Amino acid sequence: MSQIHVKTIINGDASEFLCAADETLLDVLRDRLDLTGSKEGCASGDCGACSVTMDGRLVCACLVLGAEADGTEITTIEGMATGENLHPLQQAFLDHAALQCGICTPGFLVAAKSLLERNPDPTEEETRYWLAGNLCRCTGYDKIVRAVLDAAKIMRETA
Amino acid sequence: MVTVRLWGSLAELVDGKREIEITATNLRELLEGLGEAYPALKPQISRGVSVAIDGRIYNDTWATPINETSEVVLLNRLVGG
Amino acid sequence: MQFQSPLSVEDAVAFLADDQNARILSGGTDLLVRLRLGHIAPSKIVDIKKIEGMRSITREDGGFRIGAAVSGAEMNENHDLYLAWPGVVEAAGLIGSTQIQGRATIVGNLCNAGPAADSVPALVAASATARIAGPSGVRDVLVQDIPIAPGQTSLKIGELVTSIFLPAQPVNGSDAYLRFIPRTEMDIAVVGCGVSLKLDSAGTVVQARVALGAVAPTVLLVENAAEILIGTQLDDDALSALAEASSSVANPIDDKRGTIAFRKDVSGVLTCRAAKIAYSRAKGTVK
Amino acid sequence: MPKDEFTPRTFSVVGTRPLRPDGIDKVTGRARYGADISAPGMLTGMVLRSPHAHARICSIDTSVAAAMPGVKAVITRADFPVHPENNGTADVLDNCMADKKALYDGHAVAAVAASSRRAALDALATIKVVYEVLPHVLDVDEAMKLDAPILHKGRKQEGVPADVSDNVLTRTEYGHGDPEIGFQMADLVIERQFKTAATHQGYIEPHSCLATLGSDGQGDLWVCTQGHYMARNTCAEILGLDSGCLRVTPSEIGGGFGGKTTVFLEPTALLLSQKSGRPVKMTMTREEVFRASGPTASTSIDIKIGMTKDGTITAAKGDYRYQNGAYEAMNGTLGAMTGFAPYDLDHVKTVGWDVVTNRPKAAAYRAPGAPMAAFAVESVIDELAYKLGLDPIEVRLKNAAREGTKSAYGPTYPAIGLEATLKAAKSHPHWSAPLGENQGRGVACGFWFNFGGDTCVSLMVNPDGTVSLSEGNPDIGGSRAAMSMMAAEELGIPMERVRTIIADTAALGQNEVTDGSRVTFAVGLATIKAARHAIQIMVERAAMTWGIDPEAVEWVDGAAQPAGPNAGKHPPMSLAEIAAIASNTGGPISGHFEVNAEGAGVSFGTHIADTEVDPETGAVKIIRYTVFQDAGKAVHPSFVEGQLQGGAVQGIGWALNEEYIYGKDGTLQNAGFLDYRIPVASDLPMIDTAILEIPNPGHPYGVRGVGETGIVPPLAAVANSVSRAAGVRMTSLPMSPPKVLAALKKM
Repeated sequence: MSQIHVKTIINGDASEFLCAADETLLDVLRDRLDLTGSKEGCASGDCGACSVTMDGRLVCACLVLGAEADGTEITTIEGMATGENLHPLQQAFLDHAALQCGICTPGFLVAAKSLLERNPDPTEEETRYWLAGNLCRCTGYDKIVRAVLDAAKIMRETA
Repeated sequence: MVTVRLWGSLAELVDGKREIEITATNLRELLEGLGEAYPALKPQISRGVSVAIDGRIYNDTWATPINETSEVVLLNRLVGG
Repeated sequence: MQFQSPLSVEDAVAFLADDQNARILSGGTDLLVRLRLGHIAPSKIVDIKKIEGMRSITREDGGFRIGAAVSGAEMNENHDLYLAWPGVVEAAGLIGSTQIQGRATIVGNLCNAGPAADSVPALVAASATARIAGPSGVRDVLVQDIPIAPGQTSLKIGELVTSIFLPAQPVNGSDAYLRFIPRTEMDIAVVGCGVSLKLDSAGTVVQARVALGAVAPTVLLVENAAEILIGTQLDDDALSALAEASSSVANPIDDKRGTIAFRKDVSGVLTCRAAKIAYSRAKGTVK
Repeated sequence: MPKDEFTPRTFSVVGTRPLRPDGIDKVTGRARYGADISAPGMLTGMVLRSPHAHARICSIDTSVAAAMPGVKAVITRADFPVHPENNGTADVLDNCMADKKALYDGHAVAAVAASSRRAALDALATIKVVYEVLPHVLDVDEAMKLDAPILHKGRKQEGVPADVSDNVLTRTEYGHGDPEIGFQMADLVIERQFKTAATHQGYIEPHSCLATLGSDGQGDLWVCTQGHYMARNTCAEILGLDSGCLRVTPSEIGGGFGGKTTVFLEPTALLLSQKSGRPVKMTMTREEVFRASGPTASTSIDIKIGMTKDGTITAAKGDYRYQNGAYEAMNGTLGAMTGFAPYDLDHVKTVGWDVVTNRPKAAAYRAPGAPMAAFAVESVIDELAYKLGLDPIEVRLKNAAREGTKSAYGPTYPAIGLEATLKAAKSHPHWSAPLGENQGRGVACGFWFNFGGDTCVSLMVNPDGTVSLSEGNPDIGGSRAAMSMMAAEELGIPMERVRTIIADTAALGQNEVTDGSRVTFAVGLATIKAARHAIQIMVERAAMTWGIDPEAVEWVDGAAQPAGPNAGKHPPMSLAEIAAIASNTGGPISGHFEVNAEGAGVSFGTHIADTEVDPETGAVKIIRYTVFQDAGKAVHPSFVEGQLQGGAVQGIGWALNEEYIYGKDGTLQNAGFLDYRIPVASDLPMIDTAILEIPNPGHPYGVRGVGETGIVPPLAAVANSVSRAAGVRMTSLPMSPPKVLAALKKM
């Protein structure tokens, strides 16, 4: 099977890789580029643990082929903090104890960031529906939703 | 002598006795004494039991003291998640 | 397996005609799942997203032409489209999570030919047509004629759907789509219902189309819905007759998602609820 | 008599809400879970699984696979070197790799290690297994019948009667008094049968490990597990290795809930590594997780309770029939022990049955066996209260177990917190809030034992006055933070000065699995004792420095200071000061503590659920939910709240939509998150919590385990709420919309 040459920008850095036609973007991120922050919880788009943005659009990396990433811009959890400065959402997740085991956390953060970029002042209901594709089995979502709403408030106040 | 309370299906193995008496001052003596005095209980004891002593549950610690007035209850060996 | 991303419809048709084991990739939200589970082993993946027009929504004859690679999220962000066909947009918007919405397309939803596809009853109620390109040229067919059995379409070898056309929404016309799922999100429809209505200026129904999903091998048009609704203002008698008609036309199966009895009952319930929403939208009381 | 450990005190660190020390790694994606690590030369291991629910394995031909390019090892059960003597371990091995029979859809029959996932998949496709398909049985009541297909012969334990099939492995009876006398005294007796479906723990991280094993028996295993010592001991026993030669390092763990208290892939990965001479990584797909790991029991339960007009329970009987999948487990026994545990009963008898069926081997799931029992018992109590026109909380208060109550499973309770949770629920605004149309309110209690077990902690005082703490239990919900807090509290230094790590199996002695809500209790106890050990050494060093007797030195606010006027006048020596001169006063300072922490306190909770039922579709919406639970002492209240919220939501999922669905052929129909419907964010309201603190006498700070009890009441609380909203008693879980609508139509 011949490999496909793909050029992308990942977290702001130009990135090139070779991949097979059936490799997903998630496979590429985790196994070829060592970006293991995106998690594989289901490989079917049902859990959201591999959430990334592709050209600004929230997607599951497990449902994108590596080859499709050619010419796109990808952002993963690894691109969320700026140096040692956490994104307000990351800080809010810590402040609210919005994670227990933490496996779903990268996906929630990427998805929540995408929400706040489109809707800086979401209601609780809007937040819950936006995040319905991100499964968490530890928290019951309570503290996650509170953290997102609180981060939104902080971001509005400091914007 | 210590009075040991058995669960229902264990009692069936010792002629229906729900309580049996045994000489023991700690958990080790209790478990060994039970097996010797009542061989029918041995298979369950070797599979494992928990012992409630005065309302608290013990599994293994041989030296756990037992008084004559202690309430001693045999339980299935407990597991958790 | 090969990966191709043609830049023209002609090239895409050529790839597909050339290789019967080729698969079209648009949003990929079904294709990649089946690929991963080993349910399919295509020899070629043809990504159509780089073909011009595939990712755009354009006005045409007062209606809308929606490219085959337009995602649910992109439909939802098109305000004019939503105003004209809120039911279709909402149906597309119900397919999967926010993440799925970023990729999934109504053409993919249609061409997978799943009985429970959310957008299909809404498109059928809206009298939408699909434009098909193939080795022998381009043709337009009604959406309801595309799925012929679970997983099977009327498309011929080498053909692909390049766009969906939603006709102009008449004055005093609107639509609605509702589905039933056990959770609030992330499920496949147990019953889906699309309703499209046109009223006269007095609020009396003059045109009606009702379609059901997930209650038969393919999307069902409730044939006598028009007969029941036309001439009424959706009074209680009309609604109960509609519910009855909808429940009796439903021909579902028992499976992991619901029982026959449940699906028949809920078909009637959802049809009435969707009809009421479409009615108030058409009357202009709800936008 | 066990001695009380608890002494009342004020806390400066315990009870606060500091940020978790592993937090930044987890919010930046740096934290390394099971599948996040690679090794040079690593192969991918994959498993071939039975497509049949029950089949004799006639032959397995792996020759084509073994010869394929990129394939470095192929194994079947014949390659496993030993047959473990211990029945439990033999079952674990058989579950990891089938022997003569495949016992469920998804049972492993062969495995390969290859240079890529694709090569491994292609190799699996060439393995030819000849099966003789046998009749299968999935339902517990069916499996108990004498003419049922039999999974194992000769495993019936003493006490199991002859009139049930060999699938029944155990029958256990608990109780006291004579229920038949008690029922005579009742004004109303209700007897009902209940059913619950099998559910899965649903952790988001699939099982994963990376194994290296040499021909000399020296090995390393990186694995996501609730117990790396368990993984080491089990793998060593299965593979005939010296456990000391196998070092197991736990990854960060992406959820477990009991499902990661055993091994599935690990022995196979080690064996593949040994055969191939290369590191082997194995990760389950989500489909494999559902088909081959951890569900809990499905059940069929009969409950009969008698009550007088004033709400006194006069007698109670329960028959708890649980299927545990293809191997022995004790969920039914635990159901029989826990169902009536919240109540003070004169006449009670419960029988538990543990039965095997052609389903995956049940793994523990958060308070194993208890939620289903509570669903059945609490439903009947609710119905009695409803029919007698009594307040359901008052009825429970009237019958509540308290200190001195002889429990339904035998022992007499010490101080317990059930009454406190009921009183808190009764006075909470939720209980008196108005309800709307089609809405109902349900309440239920729950009980769980909690455990302790083998525990080791080492606490090192570093030269700069910081502290390194090693513990041996994977951190599943913030336990590193809790340990740092307890060590800091005891040492009198800021929490940030204590860093806790999870040590590998070679760095610390044996530790029991992270289960039974034991970690904050048992590891906390050992942490406090290890800190006290270090303090004792630091006191000696200060005494030596001052030239006084160690008995004349005490530890106050993080410093040694002379105790009393006779000790002489010396300025206090802080921990950092003592640490700085450790080399001069005898060498490095560390404390440690090893214990089998037994005598953990039992735990109770009460939940209130409000639901709204759509009368036309049977859809149920959770409107409001509040949890009341006794935590003994909440070390980090946010994490305790998180445990209560998470437990409640898992229970809500169990109550409403989660279930293992099988086809007629015995194959699992919903092995994925699409159709195995765990609650999503939009399904739920906020989950309110009220933490009560009734100190556990068995812990120095009064800490009680909190992890499991939270899943016990919700099945019943939601069912009682739905039953009241719908006006019809729901007796079968999940209360999926088709079931609720069918019940409404029958009214």
